[in-house]
Amino acid sequence: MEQALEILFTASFWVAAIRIASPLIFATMGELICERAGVLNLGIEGIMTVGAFAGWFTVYSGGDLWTGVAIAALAGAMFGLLHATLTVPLGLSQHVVGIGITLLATSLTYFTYRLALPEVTSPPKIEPFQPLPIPGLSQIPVVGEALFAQTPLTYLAFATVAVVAWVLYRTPLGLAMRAAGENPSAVEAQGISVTGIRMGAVMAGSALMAVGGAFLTMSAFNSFFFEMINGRGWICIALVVFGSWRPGKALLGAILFAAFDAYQIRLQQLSGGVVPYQVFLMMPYVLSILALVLVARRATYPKALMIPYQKGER
Amino acid sequence: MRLEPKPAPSLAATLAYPVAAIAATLVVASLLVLAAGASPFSVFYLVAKGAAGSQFALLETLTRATPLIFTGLAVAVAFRARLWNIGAEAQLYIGAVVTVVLGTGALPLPSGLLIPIIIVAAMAAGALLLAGPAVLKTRFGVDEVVTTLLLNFIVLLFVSMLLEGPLKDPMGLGWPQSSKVIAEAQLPRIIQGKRLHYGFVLALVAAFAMWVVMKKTVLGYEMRAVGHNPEAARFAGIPVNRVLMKTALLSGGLAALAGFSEVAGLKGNLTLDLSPGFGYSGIVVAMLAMLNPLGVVASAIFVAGIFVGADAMSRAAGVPSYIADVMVATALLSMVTAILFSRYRVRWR
Amino acid sequence: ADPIKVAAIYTVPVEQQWVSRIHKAANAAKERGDIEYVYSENTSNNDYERVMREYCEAGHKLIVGEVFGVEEAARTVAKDYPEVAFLMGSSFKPDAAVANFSVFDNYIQDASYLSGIIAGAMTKSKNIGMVGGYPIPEVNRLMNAFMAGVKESAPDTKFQVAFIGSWFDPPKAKETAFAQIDGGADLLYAERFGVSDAAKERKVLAVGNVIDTQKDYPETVVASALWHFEPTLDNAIGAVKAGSFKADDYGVFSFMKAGGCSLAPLGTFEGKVPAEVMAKVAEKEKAIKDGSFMVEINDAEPKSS
Amino acid sequence: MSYTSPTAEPPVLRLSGITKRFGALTANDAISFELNKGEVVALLGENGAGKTTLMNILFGHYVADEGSIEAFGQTLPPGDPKAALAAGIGMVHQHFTLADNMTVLENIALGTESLWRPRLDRASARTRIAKLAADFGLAVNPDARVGALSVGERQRVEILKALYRDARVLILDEPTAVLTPAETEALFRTLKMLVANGLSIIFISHKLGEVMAVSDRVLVLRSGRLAGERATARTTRQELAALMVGQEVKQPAVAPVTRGEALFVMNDVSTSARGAGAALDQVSLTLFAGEIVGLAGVSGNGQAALAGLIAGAERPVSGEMLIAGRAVANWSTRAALDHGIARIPEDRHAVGTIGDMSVTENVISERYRSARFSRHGFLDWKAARNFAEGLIRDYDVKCPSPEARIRLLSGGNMQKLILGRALDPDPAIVLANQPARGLDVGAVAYVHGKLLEARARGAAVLLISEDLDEIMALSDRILVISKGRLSAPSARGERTIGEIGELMAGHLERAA
Ligand SMILES: Nc1ncnc2c1ncn2[C@@H]1O[C@H](COP(=O)(O)OP(=O)(O)OP(=O)(O)O)[C@@H](O)[C@H]1O
Ligand SMILES: Nc1ncnc2c1ncn2[C@@H]1O[C@H](COP(=O)(O)OP(=O)(O)OP(=O)(O)O)[C@@H](O)[C@H]1O
Ligand SMILES: [Mg+2]
Ligand SMILES: [Mg+2]
Repeated sequence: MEQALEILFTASFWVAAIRIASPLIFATMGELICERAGVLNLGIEGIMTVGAFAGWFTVYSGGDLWTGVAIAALAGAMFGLLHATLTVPLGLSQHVVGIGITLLATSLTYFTYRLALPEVTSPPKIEPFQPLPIPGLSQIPVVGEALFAQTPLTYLAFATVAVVAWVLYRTPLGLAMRAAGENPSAVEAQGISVTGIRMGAVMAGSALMAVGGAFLTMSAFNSFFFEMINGRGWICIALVVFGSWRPGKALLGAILFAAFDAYQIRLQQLSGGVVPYQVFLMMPYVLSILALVLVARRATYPKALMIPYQKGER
Repeated sequence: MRLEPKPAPSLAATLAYPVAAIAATLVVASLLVLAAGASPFSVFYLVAKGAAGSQFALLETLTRATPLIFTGLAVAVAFRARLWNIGAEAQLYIGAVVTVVLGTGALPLPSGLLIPIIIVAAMAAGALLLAGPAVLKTRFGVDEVVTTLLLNFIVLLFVSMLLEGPLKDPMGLGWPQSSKVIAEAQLPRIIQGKRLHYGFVLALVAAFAMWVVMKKTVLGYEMRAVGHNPEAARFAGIPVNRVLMKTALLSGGLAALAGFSEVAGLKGNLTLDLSPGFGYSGIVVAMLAMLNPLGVVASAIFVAGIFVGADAMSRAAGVPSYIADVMVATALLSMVTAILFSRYRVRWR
Repeated sequence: ADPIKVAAIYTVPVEQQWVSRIHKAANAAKERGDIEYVYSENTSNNDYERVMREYCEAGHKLIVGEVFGVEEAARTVAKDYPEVAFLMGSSFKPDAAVANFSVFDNYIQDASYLSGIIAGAMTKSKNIGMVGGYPIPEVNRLMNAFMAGVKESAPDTKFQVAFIGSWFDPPKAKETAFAQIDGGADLLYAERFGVSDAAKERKVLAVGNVIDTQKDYPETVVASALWHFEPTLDNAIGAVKAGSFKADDYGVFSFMKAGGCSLAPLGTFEGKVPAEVMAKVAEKEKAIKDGSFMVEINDAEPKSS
Repeated sequence: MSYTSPTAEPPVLRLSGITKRFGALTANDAISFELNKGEVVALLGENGAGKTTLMNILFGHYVADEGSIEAFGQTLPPGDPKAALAAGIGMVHQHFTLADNMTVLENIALGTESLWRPRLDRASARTRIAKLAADFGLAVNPDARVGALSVGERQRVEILKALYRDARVLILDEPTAVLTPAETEALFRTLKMLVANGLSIIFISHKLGEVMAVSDRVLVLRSGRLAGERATARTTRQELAALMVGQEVKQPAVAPVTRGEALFVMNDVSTSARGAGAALDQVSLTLFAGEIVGLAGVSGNGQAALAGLIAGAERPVSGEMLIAGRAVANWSTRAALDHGIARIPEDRHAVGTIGDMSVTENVISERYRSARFSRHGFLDWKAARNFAEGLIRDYDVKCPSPEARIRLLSGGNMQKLILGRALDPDPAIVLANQPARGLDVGAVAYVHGKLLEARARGAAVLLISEDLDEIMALSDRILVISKGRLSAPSARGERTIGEIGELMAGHLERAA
């Protein structure tokens, strides 16, 4: 029993939690931006797949790591553009388009992968991002190791949260985005194009999702596998709700979820095989639902979420 | 840019747009085939042949459409009341679990009794599974998109646990699969030796029944009212929470039927890969049908046909089989766009 | 003679270790000109029967694949196409009633056992981590043989066993492996992609499985139990050519005796494994090959100790 | 002050031949007019005459099919609110365009700075808002969440939005429909100050008294066409009404009716506090057959709670409610209906109707379970359609067909349907919450006539309204609600408007 508690005080546990959280943070911020502007983006799982492949393949083909990240973001933005074109000016169902994009992005990625690498039996590897301890800070016990001895992409993830929060709450653009998610006619009446804001948000959000995917192939691991996103995108949708559509809370949610995950892995080793391993794998999901029940009452969701806006509609 | 409803869409336009959507899909597929270094010219022929070019192909399409009809109905019913059930996948698996629990010999009854019992029990289990998120929504305000989505993971892990534990087939040599259901619990095949089974007929019956419910009954009316404006519905004396609850039960039950039909009609037993995402595809099928239960049948057959045809085409043309899903996705997106354009006109100012 | 038309149907992409060995053997046979080879990957069990029939209709003479989960449907197809030969990965035994349907499986417990002997000698903490996808017989069997081998050279070794519930989530496998290293393991049994990477990063050792990854992890992978599908496939091709294909259990062609599995060359670890351990390995290998020693086939789910 | 006489300068706005069609309907038909500097022009017209449509075209929300607009001599590009704003046109929409979950400041500042600036300058925005608020008597707290504001405050925010952008032309679409008399007064004071500062104003209203009071000129729309133009000083209410409807509007006469038994009794009822409005605090009220009771009060003083309670949407936490002498149990909207209470809700869009469902589906929404419309769980669509057609005929509702989505109907026609739905089963008790809000003079007279008919039939009617004229005209007894408490009743004609105003301001004891 005390062993189970001790885990919580080890640095390696927190290092793992932050590492597991990093891709979720990117994608959660991406989804949050979309939803804040009023668009539910169910394409997230597919867009992460695209990002994972595009980033990795860029580096595999000789590009450097940051170029890979940029290409991943670009690829994500392109699928975001498709999503936005269909859901914003055309106002098609966000559910259908989202799931369609996930299917399209995933299968197109696999198809491309197979064309690009027809004869591999073991996926090729790249030289991924390496941990970059920040001098001084990384020496702080537990916290330093967890937060300041990660790869540059993890730092970027945290920086993303700060930037998203700043943009949303401190800039005119963020104001317009939030308003587009609350009451698009208020945005229109102030002379801003709702279509422009929403499309921009979906593209930017999708770019972030793709970087989240790229984290898996370029930082957490070093090669691309089919199905490797493995539901992480769907988790991010839950994290946005859990975070009440706020960047800070969503970050907390991502870390919490990742901590559950890191914890269940470690508990699994302690259980001596008595408890079925599935019980541990379920833990993060079950706890997420419980956490949602606790926060749901207070959450104020964007009022215009999932409601397409048509100018001149009665 | 804005959209303006067309006063009365002509029949020609109504037909032209879907045709254009299919053409667009074929163009995309041809480009991909070309990229793969194969000849794109016979793509259309190969897809059509694979989907409906023979009795075998046609029956395969209908076989694959069967679970999609059930999950499509489940989603259509739920979405009508704006209950965003993204968890048809989980409900499908629960239906399958109940089918093997009751159908593997626990109840030694004749077919005529056993199958109805299993159907009712499977539907009840699926219904209960969605009742959870529905209660969380109505009583605690928890977003059901998220709870139903998360339940998909939980249920799949739960099924995995059962298949490696109590439901594991003792004759399965350790493979995580359930025993086979007894003959009395199996749905017969419609044509001997072919895969199409009476689950398909059940799906048609369910679709018709749902059409009646939505169009003709008090419940259908209540569901639409709650979906369009819950506040006004509550004010008019419609028991909103109760309607949402009934909707959840109906929707969960329908999705569970997909699991029952796959096990009892097609597979015979339960494995962890019973469904290649039928629950998620159900959303697509339902929306393509604009939530109309009869339309669900057509759109399920359409989606299944594209997949089966494209899959066969990939083998015949010698290109990676992932093209099948690309085509389904392209067909879906271009079809919803086409439907839009057949009803609205784009004005550029 | 004309090359035989062979079609393979895999339920996972060809990168998956298990399938990659079949794919490799088929490609080799194709290179030799023995066969024409096409395949469908990532075919869900739902579509499996349809794809089998499509290939049969298309005139393929030998169908290779894996029918775990669709055993009965696959045999029905075989009955419908008696002139086509089926060589399928299966947990079941061949059935004389379906004379054109043979089975195989990755019975490489011999090699796993030998790799275990080396592992037992190389772990200093006497604590070994094992990360698997799902506890299916094909996985359990090798883990159990490996554990038996470890006990041979280090009887009091502790095992940490974890399953990640996915075939394709290397980041997750890697995290799990990290957790096991945190838990004291200094040697990992790499059933999944990702495990060796964790070992490499933390500078502990790993033992490979099914495929040889020594080149990718020269400092990390001590030994690997390799599966060679060539004997299985080549025998089947021969039988089809000779017209003598019948319901057989090709599982034995994965045994060490038949050349179906082997211990990978130690590579960079040549000379780093104590000589007396290697002597023991050689001795066991000989005993296995001459039939005087049988590695136990145990398909039960391995548990942490 | 640079006030100049209205005609001395070129017009600030010129609309030429504006035509707008929605399908077969021509909402605006070749409308042309000019607006001069420092002028208040009132736009009058029946519900659905096309007033809002015209203003939406002017502001760039809609694109006209024909015609053009010039502002300060420059032609406005069609369909571009940004250009309209830049040209100095500000608009206060009939349905407010505010984001409820954001603050006043955020709503005002939205879109006023370049989107690409790295920082929103809140401090200077706050200073500017404070100054504008002080200059024009538009007090609001810039950090308040808009959702928590009263309707009057929201309107001030809307006006501030326009002034913040230096609007030279202000369009107000039915600004007074939802205001209390005091708030209306304040608005008019503000408008005077604006005009004095050289702004031009287009003012839409159904209330002829207001039009006469504030405007310099009146434009009347009828069925999308400009039916007349008058200088306010040289016209009369009667003439305007006739121009609007095409005939004279007769206010229904209030015939004497003898009051019957007590149908609905509340004894010391309190409710729990919810939302913005006050809760009821030990309220006692009796409604008698054959009587209209008028409830006056400044909005937010408990009207919503009282209406919710009677409608069944809310439950009492203490006290008792008796209907026809019997205490009610399990109070709910359904129970209220079953007890014969007809409800005309305050918000016909959000609560009264289900916009995306058809007229037929809407008119049966309260009674679909009755034997008339359903049997064994199956709906009788034929009966429903007949019912809808009957209501459309009897209540003179203008709508394309019973199958049309009710969203497409004008406010007045929607209200008529709600009235028909509520009054058709001859209810014993009628709850009419702001029944004439936003309706044109003809429709108002119609609604009032129907309420009086119900009274004559022996129904007990509770009329909740912020329009004191309406209350004074119809009520047999008048009550005033303030901070969740009721004043003592006064009989018809017993108190003056001034006295009632006192009570509304919260001086219950003094006046009682
Ligand atoms: N977007 C639209 N689509 C279809 N019809 C519309 C649309 N907007 C307005 N209409 C119709 O145009 C006509 C004029 O409507 P408008 O809103 O301009 O009337 P109004 O004069 O402002 O009425 P009210 O006094 O009730 O506000 C109505 O019949 C209305 O139903
Ligand atoms: N205005 C209200 N004040 C207090 N509680 C309310 C109010 N409205 C609804 N509730 C509570 O919320 C629950 C759900 O109300 P609603 O009428 O929508 O559901 P229902 O399905 O009709 O349930 P029921 O059968 O209990 O009436 C009710 O059971 C009631 O306890
Ligand atoms: Mg109720
Ligand atoms: Mg209007």
